[in-house]
Amino acid sequence: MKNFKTIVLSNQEISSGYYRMRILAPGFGKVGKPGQFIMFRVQTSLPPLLRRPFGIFRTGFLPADCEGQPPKEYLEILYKVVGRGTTIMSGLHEGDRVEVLGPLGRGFDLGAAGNDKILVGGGIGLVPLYMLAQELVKSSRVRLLIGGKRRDDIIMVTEFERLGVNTHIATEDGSLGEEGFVTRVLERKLQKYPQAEVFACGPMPMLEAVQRLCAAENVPLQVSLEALMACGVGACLGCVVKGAGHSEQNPQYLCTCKEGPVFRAERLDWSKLTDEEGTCEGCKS
Amino acid sequence: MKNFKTIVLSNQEISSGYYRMRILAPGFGKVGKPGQFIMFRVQTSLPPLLRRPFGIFRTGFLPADCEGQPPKEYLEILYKVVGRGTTIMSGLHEGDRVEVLGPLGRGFDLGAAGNDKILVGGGIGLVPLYMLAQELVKSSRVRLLIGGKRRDDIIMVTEFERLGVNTHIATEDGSLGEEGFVTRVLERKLQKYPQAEVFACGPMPMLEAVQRLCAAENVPLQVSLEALMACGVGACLGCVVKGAGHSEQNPQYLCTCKEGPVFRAERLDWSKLTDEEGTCEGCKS
Amino acid sequence: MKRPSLAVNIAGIHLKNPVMPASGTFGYGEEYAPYLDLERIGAIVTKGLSLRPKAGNPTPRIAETISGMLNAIGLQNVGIDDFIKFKLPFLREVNTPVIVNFFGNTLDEYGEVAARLADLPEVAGLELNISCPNVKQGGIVFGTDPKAAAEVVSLVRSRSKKPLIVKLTPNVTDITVIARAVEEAGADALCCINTITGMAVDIKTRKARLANKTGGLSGPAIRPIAVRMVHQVVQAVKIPVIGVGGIVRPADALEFLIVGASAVQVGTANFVDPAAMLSIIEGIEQFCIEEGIGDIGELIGSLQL
Amino acid sequence: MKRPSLAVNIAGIHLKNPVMPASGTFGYGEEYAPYLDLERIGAIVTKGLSLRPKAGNPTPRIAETISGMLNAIGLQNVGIDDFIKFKLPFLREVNTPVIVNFFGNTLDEYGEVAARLADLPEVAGLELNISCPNVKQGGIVFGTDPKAAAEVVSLVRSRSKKPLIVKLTPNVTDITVIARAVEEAGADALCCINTITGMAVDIKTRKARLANKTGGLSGPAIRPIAVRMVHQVVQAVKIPVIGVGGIVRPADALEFLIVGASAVQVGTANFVDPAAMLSIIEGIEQFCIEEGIGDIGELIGSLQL
Ligand SMILES: Cc1cc2nc3c(=O)[nH]c(=O)nc-3n(C[C@H](O)[C@H](O)[C@H](O)COP(=O)(O)OP(=O)(O)OC[C@H]3O[C@@H](n4cnc5c(N)ncnc54)[C@H](O)[C@@H]3O)c2cc1C
Ligand SMILES: Cc1cc2nc3c(=O)[nH]c(=O)nc-3n(C[C@H](O)[C@H](O)[C@H](O)COP(=O)(O)OP(=O)(O)OC[C@H]3O[C@@H](n4cnc5c(N)ncnc54)[C@H](O)[C@@H]3O)c2cc1C
Ligand SMILES: Cc1cc2nc3c(=O)[nH]c(=O)nc-3n(C[C@H](O)[C@H](O)[C@H](O)COP(=O)(O)O)c2cc1C
Ligand SMILES: Cc1cc2nc3c(=O)[nH]c(=O)nc-3n(C[C@H](O)[C@H](O)[C@H](O)COP(=O)(O)O)c2cc1C
Ligand code: FES
Ligand code: FES
Repeated sequence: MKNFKTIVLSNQEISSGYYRMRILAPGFGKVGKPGQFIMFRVQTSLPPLLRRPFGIFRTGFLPADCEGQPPKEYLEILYKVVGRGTTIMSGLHEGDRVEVLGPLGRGFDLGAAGNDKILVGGGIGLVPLYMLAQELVKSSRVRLLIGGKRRDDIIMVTEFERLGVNTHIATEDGSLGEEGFVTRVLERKLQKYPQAEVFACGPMPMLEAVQRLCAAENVPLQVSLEALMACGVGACLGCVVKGAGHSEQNPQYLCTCKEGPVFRAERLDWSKLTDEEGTCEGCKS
Repeated sequence: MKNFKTIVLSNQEISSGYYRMRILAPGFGKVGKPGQFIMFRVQTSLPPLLRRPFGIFRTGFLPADCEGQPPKEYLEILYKVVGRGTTIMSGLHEGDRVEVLGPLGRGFDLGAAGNDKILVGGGIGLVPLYMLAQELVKSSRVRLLIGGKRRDDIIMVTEFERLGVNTHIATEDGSLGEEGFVTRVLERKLQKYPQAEVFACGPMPMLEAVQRLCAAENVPLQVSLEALMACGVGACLGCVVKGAGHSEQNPQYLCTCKEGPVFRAERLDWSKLTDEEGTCEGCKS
Repeated sequence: MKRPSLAVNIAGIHLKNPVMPASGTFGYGEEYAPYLDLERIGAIVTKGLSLRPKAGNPTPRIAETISGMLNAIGLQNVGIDDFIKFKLPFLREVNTPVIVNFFGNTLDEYGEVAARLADLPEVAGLELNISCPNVKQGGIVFGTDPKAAAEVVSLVRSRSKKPLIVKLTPNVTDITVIARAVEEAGADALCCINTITGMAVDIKTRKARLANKTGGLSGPAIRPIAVRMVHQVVQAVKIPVIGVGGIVRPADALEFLIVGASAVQVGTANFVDPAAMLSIIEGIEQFCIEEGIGDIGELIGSLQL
Repeated sequence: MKRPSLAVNIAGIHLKNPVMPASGTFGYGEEYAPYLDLERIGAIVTKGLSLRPKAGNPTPRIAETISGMLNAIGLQNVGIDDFIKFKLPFLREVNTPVIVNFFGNTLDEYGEVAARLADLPEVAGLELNISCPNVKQGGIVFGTDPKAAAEVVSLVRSRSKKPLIVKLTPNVTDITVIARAVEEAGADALCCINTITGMAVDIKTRKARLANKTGGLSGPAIRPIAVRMVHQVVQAVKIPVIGVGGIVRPADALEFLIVGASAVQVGTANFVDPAAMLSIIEGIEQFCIEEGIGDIGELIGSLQL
């Protein structure tokens, strides 16, 4: 956990609107765990004001270019251009100066070796699953179920397959893989592998559906959540979600940045997780 | 007078901290007059919020690159990096999208043909004098007195000499030309050419000294002023200077952007031009 | 697809669309005529006028801040006589309603100016400025005290039958108190917000960056504050509210309309882009088309609770 | 060259330099320990504490705005008991004064919390929050009414001998009225400003971007307003004033010191750069060296008129 000023090594569009950025990050691989994230910022650019959270896609080493020098370590993020910050990011080039705070948060627990592992990723939600798969394949069979709206949203399939992961694709418009929601695929797999453990990351409606399926089948589930974040380190309390047993009298707010972004499903209050309405004693303005 | 979105053609450092930017500007040459300025902005970049005023250094045509196509017209500005806006500008490259509002304001009156013309420029104050010299050399002998702190502040001398202008340099540290203030040179020249007309642009203390000398010798003087500007078109009233005869009862504020930036010296209230203190009836907070 | 109707009616003034300049940022209209077609905007709002010409403040009068600017122009203006003589003839030829912003240095002067403007057919409406932070006597005291605000509005109301918009200051504890007082005193519409008092310091010279020391903060920086206040005022009064403060992009104007502003004013953004109002009008229209809104009225006040 | 002395004394609390975090942006200190040496900053200011743990507001609680952010955290905190049990032991080991920010939902609760903190040796001083815009009952009413403000300050004063800093809200017509009332009631120092109430709207969903609808605006956008208010308050009272609002760079902090703040707090900037306070401290030191200032006291209030 530290904040370091560094530079972009490369920044490429890998699918329409999806970018992969490689950032120089000495020492990062030793500390980063699957499911952790960074808070990213372009140095010297005030707007956008706040840093942006991104999952760590992977870390690695550049080939050493001169004898004697230790190989350079990098980290990679994968991001989708959605707003102001990511638009600015998409314009960055090799050598541009950026700032990385991380690795942050709690990553995935690898679960019991040998059990079937089912990874469910929607769109950019694949990101935190890559390093997870890297670890899991060492001792388990790993299946990755990938969902997305259209063909363009399905990224990084080959990368996962190269790890030895079995992949299944579903798109809502049927333009790649099976037509429909990825949760339909999950339903079938859970029938087939009742001993499986599930790891999911993606949009909230997908996670909710995954949670319902896993709860019904009594299958352990870990989810990686997204939340609006200002600090990333547990200081601002902007990123909270409701924990199991939450009530006004007995508040159980959990920081997504510090206690997450990966949570065991049973730690969360699924009935209210996306309930944005609520009220609170003092503030009914 | 219009606002147009265009692109940078080139942007080069010509002396330490001084840049020359060429901007695509179809039709600009026909309307721009010596002494006018533009309000410049980098497209899509909010900060800095306000546009920045820059004198028009020169306009010209790129060599036509294909048969039949009319040659492309450009305008050039010369700027010194002093703060946030100019720092951002210094990082612009060919093809970057910018916005230009102009040409704005009143330029120089060319005076009587045949009379000796003395141009006095301090540092970046040379900018509006270039197009003026281009015109004046057609019918008068033109002398340019260039002042600056150090050698690095003396720019564009060859460009002026190529026009047939006689140049004299003074630097405060003596690192180029004569040592001391440029006004010392002016003093001598005024003795020698009592029929001269003077045109000056540069820092306020220099302009004040020039004004005193010209007033003493009864020599016509036009000065180009700088002022903080928000709109550049006479709407915000942020850029005013006090005109001759100004008083609280009979306010004679002149807009630098609209009634200037070039003023005949006698139109201005030199006693109060740089008096930032003042008070006003309603506002003594 | 049918073009959505953007027309709104503010206090009896018919506007072809809800976008107009904010007083003091658009001169007397003619300054911007070379850069945008004045007949495409909803209304023209003049620089604040007073009975006699006003010199304004010493310089420097403006300072850029982060995403904003400070100004202490001090309400420099040509005065009502010269306005009628030299500025109005130009505006007469433009087929867009003219709203005259004005102020007085005393209560009497407020009434006097209103009376002078009462019979001019070229003037579609009055915008009463009781909120300029840069002129103490004739401004802020009226705008921060509900009693004084009501008094000046009543007086002006009695001197002119023109549609009367009252422009409120944000520099108050509870803007709804002033809003209600002014509504009761006879205002036909409200305009919020004027600038927020601010200050910036040059750390090298250790002097305030404005000769007047403090000035009014405007620009994108203040938008969330303006949106909040417009939202509050809309809930508090029945008369229409014009939203202003930090509007640069179409989305910014839409925020104000959604919380309930019947129209918007664009100020500092005119300096940044003289054609900003046109992009905003086009953007609003585009948004209506995308969202299937046939009449801007459906959008106004459509905030989901 | 001798290093300039940056030490200041606020209400009897000795600070090695005038830079500390703003409450609510630095957790309970430990959150930022991995990123900056807590012993290099002037003081540690905790998240606002209440008698009992507080759940805070529903989400979304934050929204980025232009050069600022809105928050409606709703003063979520662990409560005084858990603070003493779980947070204070960490702070005890850090050789930097700890200032505890706190609030009550009722007048009694304010007194109660003050009393609970009164005897803790680890607590160097109290920062009384009468200004959070997100909690109505226990916040804004006290902060906007001089009588109520004085009452709560008197009560707290009577329950604790600790140095007492009172944090003021900017959401008032005249901050000097509150400042003087609070000074008279026994405050040892003032801290201004808290956030300014604002609002932002998602134009697609037409919902406020915060579940609480309105929230507090912080960040660079508000700096000119904060500088103005600190300037006003410094003129109005004799006790020291801590300046806060939009400080990101050393120059920003210097503006506040020059208008007369005896120390500064850094809030939102901690999120942008966890080491922001260190750069600010270094920048202030550098500036003193360049300007030949041997003691920061020479800089404080050095505004040229
Ligand atoms: C732990 C975590 C890991 C993430 N990993 C990835 C990843 O690997 N790849 C990727 O493309 N995206 C990821 N996201 C989402 C990513 O942070 C947002 O897409 C990004 O912040 C949008 O920024 P913007 O300026 O382009 O969008 P804007 O909409 O302009 O942003 C406005 C504000 O909202 C916030 N915001 C907007 N969308 C989201 C979101 N979905 N989640 C959190 N904050 C948001 C921004 O950070 C900013 O503060 C992750 C989010 C979290 C919390
Ligand atoms: C009519 C006119 C013509 C000019 N021509 C030239 C030119 O040809 N070349 C050149 O290098 N400079 C010229 N200047 C000055 C130039 O506008 C400033 O140097 C520039 O705006 C500084 O911007 P900044 O963001 O780098 O500085 P900052 O100090 O960060 O700017 C802060 C604010 O102050 C304003 N400002 C700062 N310095 C000046 C100044 N000297 N004059 C006016 N506004 C200022 C900026 O526009 C901005 O609003 C001219 C100014 C005027 C009024
Ligand atoms: C340079 C300048 C001059 C202004 N003059 C006036 C004025 O004369 N009368 C008035 O009511 N408001 C005046 N205002 C306030 C604006 O009309 C508007 O309320 C404010 O700037 C906020 O809008 P903005 O953020 O879009 O600029 C002025 C603002 C600026 C920036
Ligand atoms: C996320 C967040 C939480 C805050 N919580 C508190 C709080 O608990 N108590 C308090 O007095 N101020 C609180 N504040 C206000 C800050 O202490 C500070 O006054 C304000 O943010 C302005 O400073 P800045 O612009 O440097 O952020 C909070 C601000 C933010 C952004
Ligand atoms: S992002 Fe600040 S507490 Fe999680
Ligand atoms: S810059 Fe606006 S009036 Fe001159």
